[in-house]
Amino acid sequence: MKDMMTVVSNRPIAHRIYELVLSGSLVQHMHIPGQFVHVKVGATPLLRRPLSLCDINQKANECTIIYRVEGAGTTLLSQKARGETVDVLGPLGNGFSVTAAKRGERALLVGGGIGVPPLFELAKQLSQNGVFVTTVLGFQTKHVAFYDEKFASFGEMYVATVDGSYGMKGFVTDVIRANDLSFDVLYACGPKPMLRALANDFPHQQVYLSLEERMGCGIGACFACVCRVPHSETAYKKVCSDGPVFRAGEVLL
Amino acid sequence: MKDMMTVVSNRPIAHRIYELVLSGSLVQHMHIPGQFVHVKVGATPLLRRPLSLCDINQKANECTIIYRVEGAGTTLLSQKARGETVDVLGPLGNGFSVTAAKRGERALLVGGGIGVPPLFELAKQLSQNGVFVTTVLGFQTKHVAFYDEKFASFGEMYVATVDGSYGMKGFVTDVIRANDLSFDVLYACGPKPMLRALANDFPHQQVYLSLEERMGCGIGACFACVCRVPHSETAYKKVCSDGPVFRAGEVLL
Amino acid sequence: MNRLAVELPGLSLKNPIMPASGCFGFGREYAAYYDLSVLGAIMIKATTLEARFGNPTPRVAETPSGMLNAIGLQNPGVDRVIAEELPWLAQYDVPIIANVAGSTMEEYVEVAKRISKAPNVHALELNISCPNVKKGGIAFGTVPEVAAELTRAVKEVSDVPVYVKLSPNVTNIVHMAKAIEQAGADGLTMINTLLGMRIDVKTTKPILANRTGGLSGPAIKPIAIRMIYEVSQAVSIPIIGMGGIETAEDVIEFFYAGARAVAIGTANFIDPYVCPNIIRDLPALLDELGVDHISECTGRSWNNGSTVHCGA
Amino acid sequence: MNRLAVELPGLSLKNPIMPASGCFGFGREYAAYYDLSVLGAIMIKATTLEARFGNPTPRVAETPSGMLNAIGLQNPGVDRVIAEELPWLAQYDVPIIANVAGSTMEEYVEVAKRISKAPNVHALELNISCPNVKKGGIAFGTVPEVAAELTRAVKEVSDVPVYVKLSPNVTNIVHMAKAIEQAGADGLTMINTLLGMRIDVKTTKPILANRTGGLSGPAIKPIAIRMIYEVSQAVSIPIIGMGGIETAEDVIEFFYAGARAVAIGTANFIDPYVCPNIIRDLPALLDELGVDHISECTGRSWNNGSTVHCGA
Ligand SMILES: Cc1cc2nc3c(=O)[nH]c(=O)nc-3n(C[C@H](O)[C@H](O)[C@H](O)COP(=O)(O)OP(=O)(O)OC[C@H]3O[C@@H](n4cnc5c(N)ncnc54)[C@H](O)[C@@H]3O)c2cc1C
Ligand SMILES: Cc1cc2nc3c(=O)[nH]c(=O)nc-3n(C[C@H](O)[C@H](O)[C@H](O)COP(=O)(O)OP(=O)(O)OC[C@H]3O[C@@H](n4cnc5c(N)ncnc54)[C@H](O)[C@@H]3O)c2cc1C
Ligand SMILES: Cc1cc2nc3c(=O)[nH]c(=O)nc-3n(C[C@H](O)[C@H](O)[C@H](O)COP(=O)(O)O)c2cc1C
Ligand SMILES: Cc1cc2nc3c(=O)[nH]c(=O)nc-3n(C[C@H](O)[C@H](O)[C@H](O)COP(=O)(O)O)c2cc1C
Ligand code: FES
Ligand code: FES
Repeated sequence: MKDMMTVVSNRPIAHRIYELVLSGSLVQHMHIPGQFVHVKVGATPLLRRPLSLCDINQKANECTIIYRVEGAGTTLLSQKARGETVDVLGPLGNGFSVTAAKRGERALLVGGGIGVPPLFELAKQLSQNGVFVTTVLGFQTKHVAFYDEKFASFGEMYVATVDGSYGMKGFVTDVIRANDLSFDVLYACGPKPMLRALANDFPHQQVYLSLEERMGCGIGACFACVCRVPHSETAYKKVCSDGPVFRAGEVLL
Repeated sequence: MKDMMTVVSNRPIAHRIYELVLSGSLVQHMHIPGQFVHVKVGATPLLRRPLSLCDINQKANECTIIYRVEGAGTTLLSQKARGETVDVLGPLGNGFSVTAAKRGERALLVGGGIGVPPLFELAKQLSQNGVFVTTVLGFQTKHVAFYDEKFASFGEMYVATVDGSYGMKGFVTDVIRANDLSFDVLYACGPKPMLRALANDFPHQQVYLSLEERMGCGIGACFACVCRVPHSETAYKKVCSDGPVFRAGEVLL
Repeated sequence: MNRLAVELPGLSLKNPIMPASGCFGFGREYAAYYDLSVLGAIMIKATTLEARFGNPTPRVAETPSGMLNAIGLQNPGVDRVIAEELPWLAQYDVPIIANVAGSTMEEYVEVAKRISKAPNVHALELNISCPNVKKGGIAFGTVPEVAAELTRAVKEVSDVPVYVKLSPNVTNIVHMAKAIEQAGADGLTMINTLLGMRIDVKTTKPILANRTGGLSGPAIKPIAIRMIYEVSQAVSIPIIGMGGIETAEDVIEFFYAGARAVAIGTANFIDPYVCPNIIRDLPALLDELGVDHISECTGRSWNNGSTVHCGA
Repeated sequence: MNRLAVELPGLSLKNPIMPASGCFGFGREYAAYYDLSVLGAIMIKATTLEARFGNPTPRVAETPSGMLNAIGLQNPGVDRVIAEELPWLAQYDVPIIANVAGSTMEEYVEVAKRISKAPNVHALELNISCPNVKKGGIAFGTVPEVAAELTRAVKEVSDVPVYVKLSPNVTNIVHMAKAIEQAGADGLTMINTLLGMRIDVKTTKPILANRTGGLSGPAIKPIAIRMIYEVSQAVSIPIIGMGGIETAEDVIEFFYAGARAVAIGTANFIDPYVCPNIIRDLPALLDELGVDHISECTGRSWNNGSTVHCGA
């Protein structure tokens, strides 16, 4: 599905991190945390930009996206004012399996940097289902941290920063070890080294990982975003349509 | 000179014709009717667009441009709202010789279609100098006509439309003939066939013609906009920097 | 009268709009967006003899008004395409043009032989931009004799007309086209991508894992138009044009240059509805231009003089 | 230490930024905007033996992220350039690279001989994209032997180092570059424009009076980067890179690909201050990248493996 959505608000919430609220009927099709939208920001740049759904509000017909200003596309996006429109294709991809964690079970949500946003809608839905949510957020430094308080409202919340300016100094895996965090299901989104470390640390548990890859179409047609599958020379999965969320072990990281 | 100018207003005044008022310190350098500005409308399209100065208001620090929505550049320009900025290079080129017409003399101003705008500032300055201004405006049809009343405030004003829907049916040259309009200096801007007809009809009088040509740089460096000069194989004038206004006979039309 | 219907060797098209090879997979993904039967034809993804995984990622990089890709011929191999993809596509009323690729002439021939027998494959498109592993990796499509030899060999085994897809990375596209025409090609498709590269200023590394890739999108449109203009006046076989088409106006520009049908690649990624939208927009545009039938547009800007340009 | 200073044959540049030939006239117009002495060098407009008027207008057309030009070598002829333009430029502390063009080898040689004696001309740039009227109009720059012969002939008469400007409209840019290096060129400049065309949908006519023209601007940047990347690893003479540069980041991308200096063409039309702005921005960018001297950037992304791409 493709539609023009209207900017409700678009504001910085941390250094170079923006929170964008969009409104439009497309929201009625958005249900699954970890899905993403493919956004055409303007006449230029040419390609769409994949951005995860961070919060879905069906009642208000609004969804929230959090993005970091990186290059041409996100810079332009950051200049969009209330009332302007953006061209949105989505929701796309296979998101997190919310039902993998049952009522009364413990879910550990691990987000690194700009991988944090999709975990928010996930935390919301898990909480609603009576799952106990613990969150570990990793950032480079304090002034790029965001949504920590929002996650704290769902349960325990830990922060790690690389420079120690906020929370524990180190990586999310250090936090998990130091606090001996255990879980029934682990959900993670963030840089590949983080995902690899988590998959290695918990080889026998249910682990869901959300991947990133440069995309062309975003819908499975161009084969830009493939990743390899274990034990095969030619088998593959597409991050855009088979993912972005995979079970650990399902694809090679 | 190059500067960001701010949109004061931008509104349709006839079918696909917009009146854009810009404000900025660049206005202090704008003096001569027939000069143009070279406008970069946004990140795309790549090239600047040449647009004539239509009205210069030094006191208010504002200038007016009238443009017809043609292609990508002018379409984008038409979407600019109050408060937005456009990147303006200018004023450029050599405009109309206002002093060619002396106090008490008669100037005939002939504009065709989107060639009308630069005549407005010219009419204003001539009037201020005590020159009697007669205007002949030619349009395709009634609903693309504009600024007719404004010109009428300076003196006699005639309109010709190709389909006869407004004013006399025919061309500006028909109006001039029918009304036996005479003048000391003729100033014209419009499509080449119109300019050619005027140059032919008044070979022995002072005639100033403003030309159009596709431009690269707009400042004389790229040689995109040259026109030939009589009696030479290699001599040339550049529309952007030697013109856009030339004496009839100075260049080959 | 269908103002958009076009007849080409092997192809009775209800309209001249088709997705370009590699930009539409085997159609499954776009079928979720619209009924594929509205399309004039579908050029399916390049098929090789064996399944291939293709290149490591990143496989795409953005450029001003364009993109680079280095997918690397990922495909399930000809037999699975015949067994799984083509039968699935057969539910739609749309002719298939099968894009054939390989690393050796033998591979092309074998793929062509097999895939040309599939009932809904109405034509082949030879992707000769591939490097010839037996000739030091020089692309088949850059040496006229090699391209001609390949064309002849494929023609011999193909049950359907053969279109050859020209690479723009050549000094003289007209020489290539003529050699291929003389070798018996039924038509040409052009242009494939231009070789390009981007480097990440932060990492100092090329953005594509493969380093170089193929440039497509609006950026290459003027090059495609120029080449089609030149080739269409030098050969008498039909041309399916492509390279940066986004709108119905672009389609007409390609027809004026000499194309008889067009394919749309990169634009599908930007708007999955681009093909049906163009098909929808064309009749009104023909009205505006005062043209009864789109075929009348082919070659309207032809001119017999030759052009000369000096980069200055 | 001047972090931007670069040494090239014949050229001691205070910085590696220079306007590209044909995009800066003979400097007069831009001198109204800034002091030309800030520039590393100036590549002046192509000069032929006799004065030329060039092509009819329209001479430019816009394309997605690019433009086509068909100026047609308009210039006042070498003697007037020497008598009027070069002495005027001598008031600035900036070395001049004279762009030499012609329709025959003899013309190139004669222009080179004369203009290389001008005191502020520190190097020549041979514009070999011009059609050779004695060889059926085939451009000098598309046949390695012809380009090499021309290079040798010009080297023989030139008082200053000779850079040869490569045309990108060739199948194998590395072959061209090597042939020209072997013929004794002191350096290469690349790339010239790609041949392109646009057609006006309303009129059915090509927009350029000359029909085809040269494509420049950001659209061609990925092609320039790819070619410089390939050539710089195959030859040992220095390369001045160009093609779509707009920002300091673009400059670094060209250096990483293998350029030792760069020229800026089309971007001057969009922002007359682009060259001084880039010169201003470079030091901060070098800081960000942790680079002391810009020369260290040359070839940072080189990799010995050869690349292969299949348009798919
Ligand atoms: C499934 C998915 C979900 C994502 N969700 C978010 C999110 O919620 N918030 C957020 O800030 N970022 C997210 N990203 C990353 C985001 O897509 C990029 O930061 C963004 O595309 C950069 O665009 P740009 O124009 O600013 O940068 P540029 O560097 O100018 O982009 C150039 C090209 O590279 C691509 N690109 C650059 N970085 C990335 C990247 N990390 N991943 C994929 N493509 C990239 C762009 O899409 C574009 O095609 C997500 C990526 C994926 C694949
Ligand atoms: C000195 C001068 C003064 C002008 N003054 C005015 C004015 O006051 N009001 C007005 O409406 N128009 C004026 N024009 C014409 C105006 O520049 C074009 O209509 C405009 O550039 C079209 O841009 P576009 O992107 O809408 O059209 P497109 O067709 O998309 O433009 C594509 C390219 O062609 C060029 N182009 C297209 N038409 C023309 C044209 N007629 N003249 C020059 N270049 C053209 C554009 O600049 C651009 O580079 C003037 C032109 C010149 C040369
Ligand atoms: C991601 C991608 C994959 C492609 N794969 C193929 C392919 O498999 N076979 C082929 O002949 N061309 C392939 N092409 C080239 C296109 O079919 C087309 O010729 C080219 O992209 C120009 O058209 P466009 O500018 O509309 O994309 C591919 C292009 C892209 C962008
Ligand atoms: C209007 C124009 C005129 C040009 N004239 C010349 C020329 O006289 N000689 C030459 O070697 N190159 C000429 N070029 C090519 C440029 O020098 C440069 O190689 C090319 O435009 C690519 O750089 P760019 O993308 O930065 O413009 C010209 C380019 C343009 C746009
Ligand atoms: S982005 Fe095209 S297949 Fe995933
Ligand atoms: S537009 Fe460049 S010289 Fe006139």
